[in-house]
Amino acid sequence: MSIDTAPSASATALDATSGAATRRDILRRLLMTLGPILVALVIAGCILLAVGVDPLAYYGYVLEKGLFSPLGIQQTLTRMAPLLFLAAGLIVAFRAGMWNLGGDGQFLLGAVTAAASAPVLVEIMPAWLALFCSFLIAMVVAVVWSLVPALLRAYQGVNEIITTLMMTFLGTSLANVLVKLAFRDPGTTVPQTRTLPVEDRLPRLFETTITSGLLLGLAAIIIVHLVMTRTAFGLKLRIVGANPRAAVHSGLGVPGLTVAVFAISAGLAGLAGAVDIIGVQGNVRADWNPAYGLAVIPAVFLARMNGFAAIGFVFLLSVLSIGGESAARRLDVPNHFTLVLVSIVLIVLALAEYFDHRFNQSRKA
Amino acid sequence: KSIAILTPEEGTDYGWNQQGIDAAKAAGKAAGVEVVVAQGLGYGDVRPTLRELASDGASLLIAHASGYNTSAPEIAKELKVPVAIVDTPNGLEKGLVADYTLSGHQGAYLAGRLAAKMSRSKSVGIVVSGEPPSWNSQSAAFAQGVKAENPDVKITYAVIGPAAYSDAAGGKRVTESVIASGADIIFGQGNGSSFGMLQAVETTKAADGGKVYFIDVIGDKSPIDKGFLLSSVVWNIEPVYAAMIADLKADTFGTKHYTIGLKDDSVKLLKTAAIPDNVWAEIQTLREDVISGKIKVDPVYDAAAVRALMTSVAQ
Amino acid sequence: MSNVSSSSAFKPDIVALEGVTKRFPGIVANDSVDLSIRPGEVHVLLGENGAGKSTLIGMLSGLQQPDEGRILVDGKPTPITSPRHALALGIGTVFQHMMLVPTLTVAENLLLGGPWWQRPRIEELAARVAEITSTLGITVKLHAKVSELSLGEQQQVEILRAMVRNSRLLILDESTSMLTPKGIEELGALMRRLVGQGLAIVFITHKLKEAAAFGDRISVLKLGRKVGEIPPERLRALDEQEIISEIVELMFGKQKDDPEAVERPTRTVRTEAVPLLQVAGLAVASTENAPGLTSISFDIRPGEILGIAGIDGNGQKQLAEALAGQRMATGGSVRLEGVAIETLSVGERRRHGLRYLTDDRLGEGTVGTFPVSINFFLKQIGAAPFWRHGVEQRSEIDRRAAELVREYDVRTPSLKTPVARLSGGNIQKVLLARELAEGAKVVIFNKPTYGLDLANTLASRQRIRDTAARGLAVLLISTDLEELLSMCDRIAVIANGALVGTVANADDARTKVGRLMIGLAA
Amino acid sequence: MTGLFSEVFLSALLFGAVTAAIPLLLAGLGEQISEKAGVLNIGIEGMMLAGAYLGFVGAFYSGSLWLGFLTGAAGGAAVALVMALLCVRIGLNQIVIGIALTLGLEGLTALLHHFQFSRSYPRLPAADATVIPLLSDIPVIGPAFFKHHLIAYLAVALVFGMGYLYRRTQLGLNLQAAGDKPAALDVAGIDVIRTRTIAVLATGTLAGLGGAYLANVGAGLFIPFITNGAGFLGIVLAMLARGRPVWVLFGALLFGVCLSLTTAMQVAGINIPTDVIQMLPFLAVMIMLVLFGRRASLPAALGIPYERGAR
Ligand SMILES: Nc1ncnc2c1ncn2[C@@H]1O[C@H](COP(=O)(O)OP(=O)(O)OP(=O)(O)O)[C@@H](O)[C@H]1O
Ligand SMILES: Nc1ncnc2c1ncn2[C@@H]1O[C@H](COP(=O)(O)OP(=O)(O)OP(=O)(O)O)[C@@H](O)[C@H]1O
Ligand SMILES: [Mg+2]
Ligand SMILES: [Mg+2]
Repeated sequence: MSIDTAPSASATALDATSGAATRRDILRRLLMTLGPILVALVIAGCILLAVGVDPLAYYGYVLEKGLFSPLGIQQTLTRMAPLLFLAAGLIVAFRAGMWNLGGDGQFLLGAVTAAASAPVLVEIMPAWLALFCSFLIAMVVAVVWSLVPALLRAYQGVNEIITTLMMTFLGTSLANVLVKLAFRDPGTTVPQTRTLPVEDRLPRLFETTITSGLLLGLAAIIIVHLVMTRTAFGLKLRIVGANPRAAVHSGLGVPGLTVAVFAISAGLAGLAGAVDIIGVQGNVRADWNPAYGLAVIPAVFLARMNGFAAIGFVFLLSVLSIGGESAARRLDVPNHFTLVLVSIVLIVLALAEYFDHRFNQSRKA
Repeated sequence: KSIAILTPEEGTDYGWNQQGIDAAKAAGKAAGVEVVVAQGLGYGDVRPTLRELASDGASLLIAHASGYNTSAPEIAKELKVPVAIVDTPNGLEKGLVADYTLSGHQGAYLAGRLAAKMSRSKSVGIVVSGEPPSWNSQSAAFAQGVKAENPDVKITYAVIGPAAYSDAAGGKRVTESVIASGADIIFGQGNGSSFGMLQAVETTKAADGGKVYFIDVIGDKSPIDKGFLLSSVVWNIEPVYAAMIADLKADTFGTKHYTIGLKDDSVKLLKTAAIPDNVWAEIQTLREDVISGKIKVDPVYDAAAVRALMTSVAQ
Repeated sequence: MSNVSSSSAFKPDIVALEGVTKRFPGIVANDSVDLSIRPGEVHVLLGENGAGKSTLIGMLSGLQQPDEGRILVDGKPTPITSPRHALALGIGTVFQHMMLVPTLTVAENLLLGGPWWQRPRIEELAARVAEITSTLGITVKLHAKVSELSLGEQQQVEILRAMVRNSRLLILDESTSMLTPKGIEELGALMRRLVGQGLAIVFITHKLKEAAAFGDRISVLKLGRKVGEIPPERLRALDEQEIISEIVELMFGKQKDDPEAVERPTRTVRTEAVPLLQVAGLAVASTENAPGLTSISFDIRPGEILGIAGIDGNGQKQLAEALAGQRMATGGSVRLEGVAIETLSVGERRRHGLRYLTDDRLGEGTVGTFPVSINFFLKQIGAAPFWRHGVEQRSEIDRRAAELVREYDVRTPSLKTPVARLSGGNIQKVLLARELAEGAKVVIFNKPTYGLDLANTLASRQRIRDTAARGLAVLLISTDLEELLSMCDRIAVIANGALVGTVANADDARTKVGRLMIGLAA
Repeated sequence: MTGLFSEVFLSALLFGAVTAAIPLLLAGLGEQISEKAGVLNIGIEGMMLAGAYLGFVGAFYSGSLWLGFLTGAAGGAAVALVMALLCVRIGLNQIVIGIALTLGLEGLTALLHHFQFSRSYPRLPAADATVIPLLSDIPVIGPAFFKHHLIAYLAVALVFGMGYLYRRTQLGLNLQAAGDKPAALDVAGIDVIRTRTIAVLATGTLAGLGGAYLANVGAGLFIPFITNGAGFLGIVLAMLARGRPVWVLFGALLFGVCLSLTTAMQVAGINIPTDVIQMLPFLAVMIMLVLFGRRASLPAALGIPYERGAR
């Protein structure tokens, strides 16, 4: 009895058009998130026990060093900035039913061009203008990079999973080539771009080490959320995502919208690269690839492409990565354990969402 | 008080990370300071770890990876904690930033001489998994050593691929190709992938049907050797760290470059049973010449220059 | 509740339902339904959209399990746990929605379900199919990909599949909706032959005449409950008109004559009026799985309903899409109020007053997961007052949506309900509301009553008549000749992508159109 | 140049290309099965890692490569079982679970390696090759293509086996139906969930085998992150192949040849950064897509969990 709607492999089921959530709804959501995380911690704790590490001590450090110590929370918040931009870009793409899996390539190219341009520009113009221009350049480069998959999808119907994956392999190599051959800092033996002086980077918030990139990232994801849920443009994109044939039937310019989706999504990924470089790193080394996309993609799905929920999940990921690193060191667990922890958290959260959904269904019946 | 060392990978690689960690521990023990080890941090952003180690009271942060040489000085200035970084000779800052540009080029030169002496096929190979400066200088010096010993020995230089540090299969594949091109001694550099090179050497016969030998760098892999390890350019970083601690105490931190070399045995060639005693004796003589300056070995850090050198020496 | 079944049993039931109840979130789809299905009988199931017919079928074919009650097969209580189980019990179903794999050939679809390690035994199948088709009088292209077949052909394949599997009980859920009058007649004859061979058939339809003509026993569902059954003895005793009025009484609770036999109102179209829509020489290239159009020309005047008759798959959809701008025309002109619109986009044509009510409600007409309210405005996104400066005005949308729900009698739990959860008829009302909203000048209706129950069909037809009466030009595409005859001023016949003739809807229209459809001169 | 490129060297390069291609081939063939059946298996990198680790462990402790391939395949299948339970049985999001499994296996195998092998770095002896008589005597080609471990030939034979399976067996029809119109398969009496589960398990088995080949034959040892993105390449290969196993073979060989080309050019002294050469296969494919870009023929239900009777 299944009705064959929405032929695109899009996450239609997730897009029941965000209605106004009631307070109880939010509370339940929160519970449905914290509960599973607790379960995941118990499971991961068993692994820790198996290798002879006290899980309570481990989690104590994760919480302390990732969340509750002033230093830890600052680090966590700083790490969020690029992740938020990436998440924002993925939300646009996924809501519109386009699998932009090329975020890492777009991110790196944005990072490299920002790193190449910012140190030059700050010398010839006011810092704020220079940084603005660097952001712009990073964005434009990422957008241009996404044009190939966008146009192929829009006008040739070539599946974008393949093209974006390949463009990300290409982009990673190209970023390296650029660092090594085009933008290399002549002053160092290590192949890397010139370094943007610390004082020219994005200002830090108040007296902390938190980058103001965090605010930009928050702004980006909230704007994206509002545009996707509250505006005509966002609705058009969601229609393209949920039922492309309905979009054609309704007179939407699907090819144009497709290109726009890719441009926005890639542009935000490029900005993610720029905000990481201009806000924190200062330069790009050859072979640098943090591959943030791999963790952000599932987070965006778990957030059901809701911007606010995505902020929460990105925060969680940051806490785990900052606190996990610290805890691993203190307890002499290899740092790789953090990967296992993140994996278990993702799986248990996905399971919890499923059981929550089931429960609701049976309650209504 | 305490010092901390940060490494990108686990300190169990019989190489760069392990040598750094072991040396820091030894130097700390000698000086009576506690050593905090933060390993397996990857090549991403280590600012959080640097800040945390500093806030935990470390009075010296050793950022033991060229990838950390932007972030560590920044944290040093931000928190007024001394850091030591690698591969950045012009980054010194008194009391804050010290550089130790480690280069085993002197040792690699000797390794080249050794290889040229011992190669039956008069053909040797250099396999690297990437081209960071410290490896480049060794590749170049090795080639110079080979040519100085015997200009007729052919050198084959091959890079596995981008970001191939963990590409053990690539290491094996490329090494096998290089052996097929005639080499019977492989000078190999590459973290995880160097185990693939070692495996290739162990499982592939040279053109004459005999053994292929492997010359390693930085660490000492003899505990896991199966009889194919000819030598290694072993680095001992302990004197560097010891000097840093001393300078820290003497308030002269950040005023000098720390290096390693043949002179104090902080770079030395590993003697294995595979090296005949007469050859070893010749190498020891050459070692004296390098120390005394009779033989000059200049480090070449730039990848393009290394490649240029290879082509020019190959013809 | 009437239940006469037990008294007159000659043969034991193949399948019987006892007090079967099935609930879905927020709805009781079947409410303790009793049903007995006997060999040698065509058991017709009737009921409005959403009455629970397909749900009942779903339980018989193993797709769903009853929440309460039990199913007896050959008198033994047998939970039907899966479609495979149902097939093994000899229950073959032709579902309401197409159940063929479009990328496989007909033969491969027919073979689907065999032991996994085997080679598909095409030769064996071909022999078996030849045997069956010769008795049925149909032909199938065994080696054609299903995606290349017309909907009618696909339906034949599905019926054939149930036959190939040696079903004892054949279930046909709205299988006539895609067939031509001739095809329906043939299917009826086929059903007679099959029950003659001792099969049992369950036949679901919305057309009361078919029920009266083909049924041996008729059960009527309403809101999930069985509200009545007409046993064979009684059916044989009544003539068609009597049967229909009895059914209507069961379904709607009031006496009424054949509700479909509506007098064609004599509307007067001013023949001298300037045509609203002028189509000249319209051509569309054929594609892999769709016929093209060649030199289509017609005019429609204000207040006029032009019908397009023809066997399904002869270019009706292409015509509609080419007019609406969804399909590229390769030649010809389309003028709306004298303005050439053939180069305009879908949206621009709509702004000029052209409306297209698609026949594919879920596939392209709506976004199933979006709320009912938004689906009313899919074609007006960004327009005031529902959006201001691109920002959604939720209260404005809800206010207007509530109005439309009331005006068009859309039965929906709420404005927020995802539209796919509505029944087909109610989805159709949403589409009607959307297309007939302010600014319409020319409206194309493509099979507007396909799959709708009687009440919804009548309501939709009245809407269309009202539309024309308001002075709009209407193009009505339908495969249902009765529908066209009851509504149109003129009827054009389409065959192989070309209009083969146009007749005025006078007394002799039926024969003229019929002759055109089978390739004779009018 | 001729001196540089001796016969032995050329055949070693080609041999290396084939050795590098086999894991990609197995991964691509595996992914193809899942995708045909409508499951987008993003977790294949994790399955390969599990296969690489367990394959190595099996071969190392038993001393038998064949046992290693067995344990490797079983390891991949075990991860696939988790994926099948979560994504096929209960319909969780395939991308979330796929990525989570990849991350988890990366961490887990690195962790196990740390505790188990990080002091000893054990290595296997050379894999014994099955030499094909006559063919292996052909100059250059012979040693390059006809002196591999038996499992490599089996992998290539599998290409044709899969082709036969897809086009000539009921199971092939079932797989295609499960990807294109699962409901139709269901009402034909074939359990969609079971069909997809089988497909995912087959994917895991092949990916695990590919990982084991990579570790045991390709590298002769296991180190963390050894697969280095081979699984993602497998996904790309499977999608580009549009359901045709032969194209996976061609694609895998193209990538393998490009890797060897890197070495060849360096040895020839052609001074191009390895990054540029690595871009070649992707560039070639992208250019082909731009020039001949055809509608992708991915299964209609790819990525959509099947639930009987859902609407
Ligand atoms: N899978 C399902 N989930 C939820 N509700 C369902 C499902 N299937 C059917 N329903 C509901 O059950 C009721 C009966 O639907 P059913 O399809 O049986 O009606 P029907 O009599 O076949 O209608 P039609 O004449 O339009 O085919 C409807 O209200 C429908 O909304
Ligand atoms: N997923 C669902 N959840 C809840 N209710 C549903 C769902 N799907 C269908 N329904 C309900 O089922 C009823 C009938 O739906 P259905 O699609 O079967 O209509 P239908 O009678 O088959 O229409 P048609 O004859 O036009 O196909 C509707 O009232 C609708 O509310
Ligand atoms: Mg129905
Ligand atoms: Mg229905």
